[in-house]
Amino acid sequence: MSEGYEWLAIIILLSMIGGLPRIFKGPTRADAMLAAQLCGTSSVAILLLYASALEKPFLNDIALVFSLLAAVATVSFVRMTWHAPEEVDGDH
Amino acid sequence: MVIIDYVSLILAGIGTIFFMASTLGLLSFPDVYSRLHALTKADNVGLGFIILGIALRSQEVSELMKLLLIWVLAIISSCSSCYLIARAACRMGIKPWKRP
Amino acid sequence: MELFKQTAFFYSITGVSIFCIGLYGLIAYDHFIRKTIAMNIMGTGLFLALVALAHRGPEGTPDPVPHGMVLTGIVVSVSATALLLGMVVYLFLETGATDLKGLIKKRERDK
Amino acid sequence: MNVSAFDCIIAPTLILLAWLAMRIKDLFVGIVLFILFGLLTALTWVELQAPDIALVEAAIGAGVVGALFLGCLGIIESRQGIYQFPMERKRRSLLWIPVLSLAAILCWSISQLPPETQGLGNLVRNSLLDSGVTNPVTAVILNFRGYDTLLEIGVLFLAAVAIVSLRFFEPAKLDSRLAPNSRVFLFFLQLLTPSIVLVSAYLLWQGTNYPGGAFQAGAILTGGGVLLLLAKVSLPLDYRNPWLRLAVVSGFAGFLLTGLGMMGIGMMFLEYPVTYAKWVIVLIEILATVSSGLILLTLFSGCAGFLGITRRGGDGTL
Repeated sequence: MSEGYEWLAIIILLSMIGGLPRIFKGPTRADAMLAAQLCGTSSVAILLLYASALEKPFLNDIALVFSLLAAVATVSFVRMTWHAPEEVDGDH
Repeated sequence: MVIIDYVSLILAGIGTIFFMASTLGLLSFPDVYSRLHALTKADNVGLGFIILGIALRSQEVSELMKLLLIWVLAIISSCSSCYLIARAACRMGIKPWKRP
Repeated sequence: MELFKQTAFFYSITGVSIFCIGLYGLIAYDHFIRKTIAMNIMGTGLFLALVALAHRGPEGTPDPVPHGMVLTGIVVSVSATALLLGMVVYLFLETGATDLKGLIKKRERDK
Repeated sequence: MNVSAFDCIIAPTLILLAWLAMRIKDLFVGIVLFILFGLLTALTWVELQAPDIALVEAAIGAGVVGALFLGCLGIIESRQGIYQFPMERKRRSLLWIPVLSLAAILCWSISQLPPETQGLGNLVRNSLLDSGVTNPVTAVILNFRGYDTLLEIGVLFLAAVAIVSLRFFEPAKLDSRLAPNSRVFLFFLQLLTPSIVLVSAYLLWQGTNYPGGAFQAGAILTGGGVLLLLAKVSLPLDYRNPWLRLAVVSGFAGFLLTGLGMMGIGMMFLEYPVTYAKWVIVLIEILATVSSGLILLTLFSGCAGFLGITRRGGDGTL
């Protein structure tokens, strides 16, 4: 039973790694930040699945901290680091 | 109990599918705004399904409340940070993509 | 090779690789912020090796003493990072330089 | 224990992220990659059965460290323009030789280690019964390695002193640098700030039974403080105020004075009476939480320009 959860966690980890190319491709800095945010959510999901699979409830606390502080990096990016004009076209 | 275990695994599997769809959207959508849209699917629906699946198996009320808190926090932080990104993108003059 | 299928040795080799990448970056790149990132990466590699090697206890129970050391180490590395970045900002505001070459150039200009 | 599929995915990704964070041209992308590196490191700690380290890494890596780097980069770029990457690869290609040989020596010496060892684990578990707390790592930190923890809070305190002595004294004037707040952001903060305080108190209390404790709780508080600063809420970060200085020093001083007091009643430095050990530890942890949260917030404000540099006759702007 618990192996099912571990495999789901591995699939989520793989899809999180699959999102990494967006960081390099850009085109804007916000896209890189979006990929980082997706990774944050994915790690919350991975931790929850692991907590359930291994029956270690304190892993939920780590997930709680992650989801609590998920916004800090994004907000500090938007408010402090995204100011310069960039190429604004999408990559279609 | 066995049926509940299977239902929980299936729900977590649906959540995982949403995560994969979100990655796909992040990679293939044409501009920031549509990628934001793809991202929030993982945050709200994907994580929601996974938490629903896990919550079915939890034994204590306190664990249940903690899981609910995690989901609510993930939703509010994803929606407000996505709003902030979209607003900043709009101010910087990034035009939404239109079908050519 | 059989040894490296054990989690402890697998992750300690990973930690060594990360440490060496960080060391390379610390020496090879000029920008102070990148040097700071490199220092952090070095530290993480070190912690990884330490915790992985603590994993060799009997019945797979990890040794709590290296864990405590790593917790302290993380605090120290965060303080060091923050202090370095503060000094980078200060130096930049005073001289306009973000790397050693810029500082040297600025000094030559001032002479 | 043998390597699992999870390990085989996460370890190469860690190496790749570290490598790319060094090599990538845009420094901003390097910082984002470093944030992701921290995220994956937290997952690795979980895999290595070190949930307490994972908690610290989550609290630090998700909140403070990313904000530190992004704030510092923000200041530099707003004055200098987008940073261009000057690197001469030709001159430094020989650097690989010493680095690779160091790696080889380290790998060789690791392979010589015995595959199983007693460590200090048993010693800790045996004396755990005398120490008043049930979680091995917290016990290690607060009883057996009280000296290290003292030094840890001392290091944080020294970092704060160093930052403040760069003349980061008073809150900077920010109106021109930060965009006006949106109502969504303010509403988000109204929801999030109470949860941050709640979770911080919860982790502090859990610290005596489960992994968690003062520094984690303080780091989470700092995350909330960073968000409040970014929303232009004026926090009392004026270092001319003696109460702030007292609060910053309280964690270190509380630790030191308790230890000295115990020496005064005839015990060892940093040894606690068995019956009161838990309450003394909780009290010290509360002081340490508040002061480490404030110190980390000071460090962030110094790096990201929320504390202005006071020059002679200057006006505190940055």
